[in-house]
Order: sequence, then C-alpha cells, then structure tokens
Amino acid sequence: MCLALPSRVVELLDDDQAKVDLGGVTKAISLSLVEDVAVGDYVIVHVGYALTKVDPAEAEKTLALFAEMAAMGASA
Amino acid sequence: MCLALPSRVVELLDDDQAKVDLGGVTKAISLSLVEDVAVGDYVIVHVGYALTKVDPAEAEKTLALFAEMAAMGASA
Amino acid sequence: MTLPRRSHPRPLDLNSGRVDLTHGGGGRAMAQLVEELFVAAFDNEILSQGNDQGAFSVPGGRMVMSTDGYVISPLFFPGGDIGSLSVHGTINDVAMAGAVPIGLSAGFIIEEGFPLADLARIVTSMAAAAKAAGVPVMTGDTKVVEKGKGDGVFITTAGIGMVPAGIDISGDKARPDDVILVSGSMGDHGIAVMSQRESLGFETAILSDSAALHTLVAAMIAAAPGIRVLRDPTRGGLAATLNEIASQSAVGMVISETAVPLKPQVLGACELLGLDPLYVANEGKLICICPPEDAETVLAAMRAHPLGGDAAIIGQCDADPHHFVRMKTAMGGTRIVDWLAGEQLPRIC
Amino acid sequence: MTLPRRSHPRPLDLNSGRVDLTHGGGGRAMAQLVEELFVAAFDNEILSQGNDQGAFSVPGGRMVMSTDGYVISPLFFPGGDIGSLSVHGTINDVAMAGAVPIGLSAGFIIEEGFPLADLARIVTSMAAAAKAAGVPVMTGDTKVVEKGKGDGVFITTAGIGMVPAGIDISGDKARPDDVILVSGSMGDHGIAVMSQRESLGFETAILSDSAALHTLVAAMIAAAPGIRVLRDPTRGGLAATLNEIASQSAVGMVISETAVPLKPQVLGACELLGLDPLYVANEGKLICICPPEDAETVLAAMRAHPLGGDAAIIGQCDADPHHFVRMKTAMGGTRIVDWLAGEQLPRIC
Amino acid sequence: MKYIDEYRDGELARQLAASIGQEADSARTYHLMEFCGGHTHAISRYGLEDILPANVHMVHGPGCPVCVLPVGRIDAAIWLAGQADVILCTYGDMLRVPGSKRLSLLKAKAEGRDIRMVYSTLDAVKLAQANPARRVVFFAIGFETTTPPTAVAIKQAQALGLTNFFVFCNHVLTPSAIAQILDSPEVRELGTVKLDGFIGPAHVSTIIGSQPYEYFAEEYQRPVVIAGFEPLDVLQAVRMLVRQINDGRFAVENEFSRAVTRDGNAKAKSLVADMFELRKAFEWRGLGLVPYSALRIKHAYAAFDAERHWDVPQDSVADNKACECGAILRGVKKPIDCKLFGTICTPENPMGSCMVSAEGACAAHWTYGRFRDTKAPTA
Amino acid sequence: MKYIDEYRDGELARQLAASIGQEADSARTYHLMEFCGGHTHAISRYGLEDILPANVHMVHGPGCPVCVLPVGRIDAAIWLAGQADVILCTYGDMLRVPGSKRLSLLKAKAEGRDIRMVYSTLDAVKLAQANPARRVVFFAIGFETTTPPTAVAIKQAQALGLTNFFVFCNHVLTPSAIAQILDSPEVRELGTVKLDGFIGPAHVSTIIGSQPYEYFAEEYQRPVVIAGFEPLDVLQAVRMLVRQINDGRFAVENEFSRAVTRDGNAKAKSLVADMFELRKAFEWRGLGLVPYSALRIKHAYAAFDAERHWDVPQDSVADNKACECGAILRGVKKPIDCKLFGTICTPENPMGSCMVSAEGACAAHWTYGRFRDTKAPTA
Ligand code: SF4
Ligand code: SF4
Ligand SMILES: [Mg+2]
Ligand SMILES: [Mg+2]
Ligand SMILES: [Mg+2]
Ligand SMILES: [Mg+2]
Ligand SMILES: [Mg+2]
Ligand SMILES: [Mg+2]
Ligand SMILES: [Mg+2]
Ligand SMILES: [Mg+2]
Ligand SMILES: [Mg+2]
Ligand SMILES: [Mg+2]
Repeated sequence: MCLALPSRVVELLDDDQAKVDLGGVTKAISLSLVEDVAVGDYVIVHVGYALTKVDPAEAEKTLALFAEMAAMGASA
Repeated sequence: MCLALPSRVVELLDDDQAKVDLGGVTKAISLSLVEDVAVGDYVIVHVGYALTKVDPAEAEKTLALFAEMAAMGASA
Repeated sequence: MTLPRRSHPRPLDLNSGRVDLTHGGGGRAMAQLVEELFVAAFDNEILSQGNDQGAFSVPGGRMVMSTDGYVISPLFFPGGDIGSLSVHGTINDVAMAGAVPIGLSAGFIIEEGFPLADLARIVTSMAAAAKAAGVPVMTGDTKVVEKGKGDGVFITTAGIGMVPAGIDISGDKARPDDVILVSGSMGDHGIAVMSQRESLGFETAILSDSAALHTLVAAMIAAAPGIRVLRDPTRGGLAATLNEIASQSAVGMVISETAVPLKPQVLGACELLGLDPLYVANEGKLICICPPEDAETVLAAMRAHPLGGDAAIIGQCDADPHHFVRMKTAMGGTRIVDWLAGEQLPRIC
Repeated sequence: MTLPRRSHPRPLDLNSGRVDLTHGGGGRAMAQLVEELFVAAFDNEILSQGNDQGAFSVPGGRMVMSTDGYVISPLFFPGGDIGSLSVHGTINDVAMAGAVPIGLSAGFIIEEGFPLADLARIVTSMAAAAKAAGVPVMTGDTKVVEKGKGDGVFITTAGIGMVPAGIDISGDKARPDDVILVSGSMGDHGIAVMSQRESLGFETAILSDSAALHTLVAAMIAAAPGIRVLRDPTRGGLAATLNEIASQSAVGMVISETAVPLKPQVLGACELLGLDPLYVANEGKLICICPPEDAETVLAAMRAHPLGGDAAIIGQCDADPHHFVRMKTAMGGTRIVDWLAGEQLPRIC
Repeated sequence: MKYIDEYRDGELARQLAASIGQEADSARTYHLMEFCGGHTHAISRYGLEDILPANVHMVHGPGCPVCVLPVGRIDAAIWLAGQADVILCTYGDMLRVPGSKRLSLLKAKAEGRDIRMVYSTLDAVKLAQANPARRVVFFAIGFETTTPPTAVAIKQAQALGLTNFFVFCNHVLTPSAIAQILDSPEVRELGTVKLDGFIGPAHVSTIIGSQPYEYFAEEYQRPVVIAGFEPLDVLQAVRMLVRQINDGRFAVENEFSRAVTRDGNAKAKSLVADMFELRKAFEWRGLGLVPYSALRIKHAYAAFDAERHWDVPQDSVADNKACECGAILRGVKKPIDCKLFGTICTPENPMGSCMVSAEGACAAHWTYGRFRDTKAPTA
Repeated sequence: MKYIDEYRDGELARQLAASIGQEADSARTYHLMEFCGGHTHAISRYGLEDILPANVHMVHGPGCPVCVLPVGRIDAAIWLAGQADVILCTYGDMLRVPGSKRLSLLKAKAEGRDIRMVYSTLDAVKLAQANPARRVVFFAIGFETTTPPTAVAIKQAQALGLTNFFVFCNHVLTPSAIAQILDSPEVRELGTVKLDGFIGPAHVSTIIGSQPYEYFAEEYQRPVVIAGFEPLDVLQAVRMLVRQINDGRFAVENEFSRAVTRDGNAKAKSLVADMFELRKAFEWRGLGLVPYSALRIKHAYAAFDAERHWDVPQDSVADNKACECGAILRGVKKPIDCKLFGTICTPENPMGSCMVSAEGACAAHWTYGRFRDTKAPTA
C-alpha cells in the first residue's frame, strides 16, 4: 500500500517545503518528516510528504545484485 | 403606478387569505388590509394584497356615464 | 448577405462586463452579444444569415442545421417537459427554413445527484416526441457535472434537414405589403411554465403549446411555395421575433392588437404579473410572412392543420425606414412593439 | 446492426438511483446509462450503431452527425481552452467516420456573472480553431443560467460531414488479426488539464494535444481506404476506447506496453497521482484499426502528417471470445486493460 | 375579465375621444398632468395621444416610485446586499435600476450577491423563515399603495419571532410630491410649466381616499379628477377635467368611484400609522429634498429596521449630469428633450430611472411612442 | 525516472525470473504472502505471475488500509458528512468504498453532502482555513506511512489556531495485523493456509524500519524480506525468500535498503508518539477485533478529534454475507473463490472493499488478471 515515489529535490521552499521533480513534473511537498534534505537529493514522496531520503549507495548495491542474479538467470 | 387589478374572490382560505380569479388564473392573496370580503366579491389586488373591494353600483354608474358621453361623441 | 446592424448605443464591455440574464433573454442585449461577439468572431456567410438555422449546399441540394440549448426550470411543466421541448424546439428551427428534418443530436449535461427516475422520464418523453415527429435522435453525448455546477439537466439538441427544391425561406425576405400571420394563440408556453414557479404563486389550466411544426410547415409550403419568412416566436415572444425579422429584412410592420390570438388565461396571468403577452414565449407556434396574394391560401392551409386551427392574419409589412414594428391598439391609437429590453420581470408598477 | 450488449451485472436503478460522476466518466457506468436508457429509449438504427457519430443516407450520399458537450474545468489550460476543444472534439467525432466535416453548430450555456472578457477569449479561440480547420460554425444558440446553476460556460457543439464514396468505417468492423495503431503519445490532454487543478498541485510543461484530426484522417483513407475503425480516445483514454471497439466488433485485442507512446511527463504525473496513463484523455489522437496488409501503409501516412509524427503500431486484434483487451507488460507478463471503473481518482494506495 | 374589459372598449374609446374633441375649446390648450405612472403607461400603451384632440397635452408627473428613488438609495440597497449573510429581496421593478457607476441590483447579482425577486412581502418573510442562518433584507419601495403590505410583513415577522428579517424602508407619500410640484418656481412663479389640471392617482387613492386632494384643488385652484388606470378611465377623466376647466371650476372629482371613497381604507391607514412615522425630509429624484415626504419604521419596530441594524450609507449621490429625469419628473421637460434619450440611454442601458420602470416617462415614450419622433428616414 | 525505471527493466525481470526458476526446488511449493497491496498491485499490474515458476504461489495479505477498514467506519464517515456545516474531506481512495446499503461517500456527495477529495492533509487544513463558518473533518485512514502526515496537519491546525478542523482517525498498525494472521487458527493450527515466507512492507518500513519484523521471523520461524514496490524489487524479494526457505533460514532481510533502515524515521515516529495513543482494540475487516492495532488522538489534542466533538456511531456493521473479503484478507481464500466475484461484484458495483481499492486483491485480479480464469468461450 501507500503509493510513494522517489523524486528529486530541485528547490528548497519556505515553510519546510521543497519542490520535487518526477519525470519533468514538479510539485511542492512538505519536508516536515525528514531532516537534512538538500537540492539534488531524492526523497520518497507520499501524500505530499517526503517520508525518507533515498540512499544512492544502497540503491547501487541493489542494482548490482539484480545484475548479478539476472546474469545467473540469463545463463540458465 | 401600483399595478393592481380587480379579481373575483372564489374561495376564502385560512390565515386571512383568499383565492381570487382573473380570467381563469387563480392566485392566493392576503385579505389583511380589507374587511368583510365574501366569495363573489371583486377586490383590487396589488402585490398579493387586496387593497379594497370594487363597488358594483359605482362601477355601473361609471359605465353608464361612459355610454352617455360616448353617445355624445358618436353623434358629433 | 449579412445581418443588418442593429443600433446598439454602447458596444459590449469586453473588458469588465459580465454576462447577465438579459444576455439570454431573447431581447436586444442578447442580439447584441450574438452580433458583436459570436457572429463577428465566427465570421462566415452561413451564420451571418442571421436565421435560427444555417443553410448550406451539399451535393444533393440545400440543407440546414440548427441548435438550441434547453435550460428550462422547472423541468416538467403542464403540456411538456425539457425532453419533448428539446425535440420540438430544434425540429421547429429546422422546419422554419421550410426544410424536412432528417434527424437530431442530443447532448445532456446532468448535475450530479439528479434522480435517474427523472432522467428516464425526460428521455422517454424525448424519445416519444422524436418518434411522433418521425425525426430520430441519431447521436448523443452525456456529461455529468458536480453538484452545484448545473441545474438538474440541460439538453442541447442540434438538427439537420433538407430543403425541398424551389423553397427559399429566410428572415431577410420580407417585403413591404407582405402579410404577417401567426399559427395560433400567443404566450401559452411561457405562462404554463411560469405557473409552475412557486414564487409567482398562481394557478391556471393553461398548457404549453410545445409541438413539432414541420408537418404544418410542409402543408403551408405545399399550398404556397412563395412563403418568404417562417420563424417560431420562442424567447421574447411575438414581439422579439417580429423585430428580428423587421431588422433582418429592413422593413417596418404594423400589426393589429385585436387580431393577435390570445387565450383569456394568458391575458389574465399577464395582467397579474405586469407582463405583456406579446413578449411571452411560444414553443408550438410560428410566424409566417408571405406575399399578399398568398395570404388567404396560407391561412386556409394553416387552419386545415391540427396545429394551425387558430391561425390568423395579424398585420402587414411596410416600408418604414426605421423598421419599427407598430401596433394599432384596440383604442385606435398606435404604439411600438419593441424589442424586449432584458428579461421580462414581474412588476408592481 | 445493433450495439452488442455488454454485461452489466445489475441494471440501472431507475427507481431510486441517482446520477453520479461515474455516469459521465467514460467508463462502464456511462456505457450502461447510454445503453439501458438512451439507446433503448431512442431505439433507432442510426443511434444503435454505437459509434461516436450517427451515419445516414441523403440524396447526395452518406452523411454523419455527431455532438459533444464540453464541461471542462478549468476553461483555459495549457495548449487550449474550452472553445478550441469544442471545435476539435466534434470535428474529430465526425472525422472518425472517415467523413469530411461540413460545419458545426454551437450551443452556449453561460453562468450569470461570467466575465465577457473570458467569453470573448473563448469565442475567439473557437473561431480561430474553426477557421484553421476550415469548418465553419454555421448556427448557434446562447442561454444564460442563474449564478450557481452552471460552471462558467458549457459548450455543446454538433457537427456534420459527408462520407466519401467507398469509405465504410465503423466501430463494429474490427476483425481478428487486424492491426491497432495510435497516432501519437497518450494522455497529454488529461495531464495538461489536471496540471491546472490547484488541488492536485503539480506543474508540468505538457500541453494538451487538442487538435482537429480530419486532415490526418483524409491522408490515411487516401492511403488505405480499407481502414476498418477510427476512434479518438477521449474520456477514459486508450483503455476505454479499445474496450468499446472490442465489444462493438466482438474481438479481443492484445497490445504491447512498450509500444504505446507516452511522454515522460505524462508518466511522471501519473505515477505521482496513482493514475494509469492508458485511462487518461486525449483530444488530438486517434486509434486506427486496419487489415494487417494495410498497417505499414497507414503508419507511413500517419507519420507523414504533422499530427501523426509519433504514430505507432501498438497491437493486434484476435478472436478472444471474451473480447478482453490484454497487454503484454514490459516485464513479459500479461494483464487486462479493462474498462475504466467510474472515474479515475487520484489515490494514495 | 369583468371590471377590466368594459374599460378597454375600443369603440367607446373613439366615441369618448370624439366627445372630448367636441367639448374642448379649440381656441385654447389644456395641459393636464397625470400624476401617476399608471396613467402614463396607459396613455402610451394604448396610443391615446393619437385619438385625443391636438390641443389636449398630457404632462407626465412624478408618480412612479421606482423613478423618484434617488441614486443614493439604490447604492445603499446594493451595499446592503454586500453585507455578510444577507439575502436582499425586492420587487422585480427595482432590479434593473442603475445606481451610481451604472451598477444595478441585477448586475450585483451577476457578480455574486444574493439578490432575489419577490412578488409579495409575504414571500420575503417566507425567505427569512426558510433561511434562519441568513439575514433577509426586504428593499421596500412604493407609495401609499405599497406601504401597507410592508407593514403586514413586519407584523407577521414579529408574530413569527423572526430575528433575521429586515426592511430597508423607502416608502414615500404622494401628496407631498404634488405639493412640491405645485410649489415649484416653474409652476408657481415662472409659469414655464402650464398645468391646468390633474388626473389623480388610482390605487394610491384606494388607500388614502379622495379627501387629501381637496386641499390642492382649493389652495392651487386646479381641478383634480381621480381616475382608474384603464384607457376609458383616462379618457373620461380628461373629459371631466376639460369640462371643469371650461367651467372655471376646481373641484376634486372621482372617476374611479368603483374603488375609491372620500376616506380611503381605514384599516390600512391605521396599520401604517401604527408602524411608520414621517421622516423630516427625504430626497426625491427630480424634486430634491421634500419635507415630510417619506416614512420610516417607528422605534417600536426598530428590530426590523435595516437602517438601524446596519450603518447604511446615507449619501446623496448626484444623478448623471446629462440625465433629465429630474426635470421630466417635475413636468418641466419631455423625454425627447434629453440629449441621451435613445442614443446613450435606452431600456437596455438606462442612464436614469425614468428609462427603467415600465411607468417611467422615458421608458413609456421609448417603448411605445418613439415612432412619432422620427418621421424622417434615417437609415 | 531515476530510481524507478531501473527497477522496471523488462529484460532484467525475465532473467531474474529465470534465476528464481533455477533456484526453486521443483519438488516443493513456495507460498509467499505479500503483506502489502502495493506488492499485490505490482504483481497483477505487471503480470508477474506469468513469469514466476508455477510452484511459487503469491498469497495476498491484508496490507491495504482501504480494504481493512470495516463497514461501520465508512458509515460513520458518511454520518459525519451529514452533520451540520460539515465538509468531509478524504483521499480519493475512500470515495467509492461501499458502506452498508451500498452507500459510498461518492453517492452521499451526489445526494448533496459536501464531500471533497484532498491529495494531502495540508489541503484539508487549507480547506478549514478557507471555510471558517464550516467544520472540516478529515477522514484519516492508512498505516504507519500515512499517519505522520495526519499528525503534521493537526500540529499545523493548532499553530493556526483553527477551531474548525477535525480528524476522524482510522490509522492502523501493520505489525498487529501480521501477528493476527500468523496467530490465526488457519495458519497456526489447521494449516489450511500455508505461509512459507513474507514480503514485508516497502513504505511502511521507511517509517517503522525493519526492526519490528525481527520478532515475527523469530517467533513464527518465517523468513521476511522487505521489498520495494517495483516489479524487480518483488522478483528479487521472491528470490531472496526462496533462498532462505531452501536454506531453512528465517531472517529479516532488506531488499529495499535504498529507503529502509533498521530503525526507520525517528522524527516521524516521535511525532506520531506525541499525538496518538493505542486503542485497546480496533475492528479490521477480515481480521475482526485486533488488540492494540490502531491509533486514536491523545487527550492533549482532543479539540481536533472528530470522535470527541461528535457522538460518532461506533457500530460494528456486518459485511455483506456473501462477500469473502475477510477470508481473502487473511490469505485463506482467493477472489475467484467468492461467488459474487465478477457477477454481482465488480469495480463499478463493489460489494466489498477489496473490489474498490486499486490494491485490493479482488480489484487487482478483476482489473488485471481475470482473463486467466476464463479459458473457455462463454459468449
Ligand atoms: S432618457 Fe435616460 S438619461 Fe434622459 S432623462 Fe430619460 S432616463 Fe434620464
Ligand atoms: S469479489 Fe467482491 S464480494 Fe467477493 S470478496 Fe471480493 S470484494 Fe467481497
Ligand atoms: Mg436554434
Ligand atoms: Mg429555437
Ligand atoms: Mg427559432
Ligand atoms: Mg461524446
Ligand atoms: Mg444546483
Ligand atoms: Mg460525440
Ligand atoms: Mg467526442
Ligand atoms: Mg469520440
Ligand atoms: Mg436559439
Ligand atoms: Mg458555480
């Protein structure tokens, strides 16, 4: 459940808000639930709130794991 | 000024009201401003109120006067 | 040919003006909006004819198209409802070119929460009217708007028809000495609808005259193919419609007060409300203008048709350069029968 | 021929039911209302064809008529406004029969208090669209409703067109193995409009695709007169329209997720709102179904036209007795692309 | 329709007109002011000018309550309609009357104010009952005819315990207006306006009776004939005035005896006396400030008085400079004397109130009679 | 779209699926419950069943906040919308959910109630600001993901001094639901439902972290893999579960490490702890009364609590008898086992909430997968 999407922070706004971008679509969201967000960060947005930041290193690791497992599948 | 029309009382209603008829059109009006109105009377109606009763005898007299004067005009 | 310019002393205020009810009332304010905005912008020969239908040529002959929106309140009234009305009204605008109606389109704009039972009643009545007229509803559309952004249901119908060869009827064809006829009593529809408005609080047995007039028209043009003008006196009634034609044809008109057929109940209701019956809407009557030599033939054809039993000759065109519509009053004087100014509102003065 | 019956598990509740927004949403509730009420009541061969236009014969050949009501909010949106939309939309419904549009009618229902400046902007845009398309607004009507009984302005246009000899395009003509094409990217109009709804609070550079497609159609039928079906995927988007056709033609369909052209911003907005772009409205795109041997010819003709540059083959019809529209997903699985259930609402789950 | 149709008989009308022609002295003119818009309307609507002899001139008076209401009061009504929670209701006649900047109640409604038309004061009370969370203001206008219904409504609101019903009172008095005209320099001193006699009010007189006119007849030595609003009533009154003038008499005569008595309607008069009191002065369009010419709500009914509940602006707003309504209402000018008539000012775009009310002299002449002004082709 | 497109790569998906096929033991079956509707939706939407090996069975869990809300709470929301001056607002997901007698908020709106869709809790607060004369009730639903935004809104309403903003709180807790399922007789005693492992929530876990699942893994000896909602995330999680099962392990693993930590979001958690407290028990559709499974507003914020401001009906309303939502939410039945599925119950005429929410098992199967049920021609 809980539709939420990683979106890139493109601008910090007043009132603990930020503008995020998703595929060329921008939207103002609330940063009330997160800390230390900077422009360029990806945050996971749910009902107009950032729930957390995306950890780029962990994302890389997961993708690497996919590739490795897929390689096994492909070679099967 | 003061659009008002002679209408025939066709029914007495509750709350000091009456139903009047004008050429086959009926309407509920207030009798608050008049006294002793009976079914069959003609009243002069303005903004939904009877202002006064029409005096049939006086009406006859006026019509007779018209006829008389008209006769003079016609004979001219 | 283009619509003759009416004299509007002041142009539309396109900067800060707002649409008000007079812009839809069938009077001069509406005519101004149509001329200065719509006709000017769309700027084409067909629309500029200024008729209630546009006429155009196709390989098989001449056709017409017309449309009307129906926003009547209440939706159900004595003698009809918005459904049958939306069929009759548009068939009539097609027929007023002398055309044989081919079919209709119907667009519904329904307010959220509208009872399906009422919608079914309206659609059934519409279907019955279309069937009785022999004019099918060929295509349609349904939109639903949020509660509070509509008024129950609005219906916009469009209609098309084929003009028989040799017929050339248009609002600009009236000539001095032409005779003016109406097909029956004036004002029935408007009074029937008003009688349902609780705020006006009157009762009458009068029924709307809502009817499809294309068979009446067919009988009339069969009898007299030289008919010049046909138009149904809807919004703004006889008065507005005669003024439209007078202005379009650049003629004057003189009608006779005692010749205009009026039902006593319509007169009674108009007296009560301070309205002039000449401005009250009809939905099953037509005005016909024909050369003087055709007048009796047309009258006989109308009277022989079930929808023309009370038809009457009410006046004649003349060469008045001001294009006034005048009326010989019952008292022997003359008055203007002017455009409707804004909406007719019940009055106390 | 009559519209194939869709299976509505429960009939319309004509006793105590009410119209809700789903009845206008382009999904199955609307289809049910149209079938069980409108088509049943009007009961004629032309309407029962189940197309977005009715086709009929006149002395000079075959003609079509179509109508749509435009109730869009906001009235002005990136890439268009209600005025141009009301011209494009109805031209398109006429063109989807392969017909050459002749002209339009326009009925305005305006809310009291609507700024004349906005009305002028809309009418000017409408006139420009009509002129650019070469399709005149031939007749019109204006109604004004009281404040609070409308929503700024509603426009209902109707259109007529002449079908070239030898062309027979209808929603019931798709056959197994026929190829399904679209003329460009899906969902642009719906997302452009939603981007203006303050409550959704997102911004994008996407423009409505609102455009008149009759010249594209003319190019396509010139290249391949054997085209079976044309339809513009408006309300309910690609998904609803494919289901309509599948049901009408009694075929199944399989489309490929990766073949459907979608702009990244449309995808982004859909992700954000929890919407499926296949259900988002288009106003300047068409779906074409043609025999397999014509597919490349049609595709080439589309791509050669300015409004078909992103045209693509997206799938094929088959003999599925359930008339399912299925999609091969990018993951290699299969899903149904179903009718829209009610309206698409932004969601959080 | 009994008591209507008999008074609209065309044949009788022509004969009556002929008899006036016979009796009128061709060596002189007769300037007769019909005080009431009802008479003005009948004269225009039936084209009576066409059948009256050429030396009988009808002069239109100020007897139209819509026409005489000054711009400031219209502005005040629009102001009231803009107050929080207010529903402003009034008779249909008032909706199109332009205030300053040509803003009317109809336009204010289009801009979003909640303004409703009512047919009767009782509908206004019902509106208040049906909308307890709103404040319903009845914009009351009219002469003595229309005042008693306002009084009944206030009584009823009181009986119902309504606290959300208010009256914006603009009721005015006929005799004061007549006196003001007869006292005006144009009539009294300069003689610019010739007034040989008066046709007195029809329906106003059903309430106040014929007695109040006796003072004028006596004091100003002018004959008065109270007459109904039907065309034969008007013609008959003209004939009665011509006779009095020929005879040198100046009595109050009552052509409308079928509805008017000498004393009027006692019940209605006492109701009005109970509820209203005289204002020291009130502005009339055309006549300026007229002493003791209008009513306001008495202290005992203060709770229903919109002018006490709100601090209603009491500004006197100047008429459009070019508008001659004032002079027309005093009988000094005719519509055709106004430069704006029919060019800038028409019923669709009225510049003054006389062009709005069906009984206004400008509207009547434009709507029914203007063809007489334009003998020469202009198109 | 970064962090989205990479996880939807079709080629990788096929390879991943193939590698699952290789690793899965063809001699056994794997029953894996995806707790979350987000996973259910992804599986159906992308047709992942078609590419997973036949012996891997996905069992849909109760992780859809719309689906688990009992009928009585929907009825209560409709009741609230009918109270004087109320504007009821909620997320789009709730509008079509049928209460008793099949009345939904959408239908109540069509009947004239003022019901609005909001996209964010902040819009609900704005609505209250913009309508001071109305009482705005936010119908709050959702798991741990959606609760913190509700808390922010109440804080904001407090800061703005709003007295017309209320929350009808229906926030529920994921771990309690998982425990209830694992404790159910079907799973624990009867073995009717075979559950070999769990795919754990994606976005709920961004808030609560992975730590709460450690207890389940340990206590019930089932592996848990927290996974994102993209198709590759799901496939990867399946593969990780298959591996653990093959190895006889039952650890909590985190496939969604790019967004989920062991401890979750401390700021959000403390905000929630400050504002809400546990309800002793709360009814879940399908699971019945679940102890300590939902939140209510603490006394300190009572002024914002719709259940304190109104005497909201607390009735427990029975589900439609034939509706199997309950069993489906427990993983005991599949949509196709319900007699109403696709005949009486469709998304247009849903009989149960599982047919409404895009994440409901019935809606997902109807909308995306039902073609698999109907191999035989019926037309
Ligand atoms: S024509 Fe108009 S401006 Fe002139 S006096 Fe009459 S109302 Fe005033
Ligand atoms: S198909 Fe409908 S009735 Fe059956 S379990 Fe699902 S939601 Fe309930
Ligand atoms: Mg028309
Ligand atoms: Mg018409
Ligand atoms: Mg017409
Ligand atoms: Mg349509
Ligand atoms: Mg409404
Ligand atoms: Mg259409
Ligand atoms: Mg269309
Ligand atoms: Mg279409
Ligand atoms: Mg029209
Ligand atoms: Mg509105």
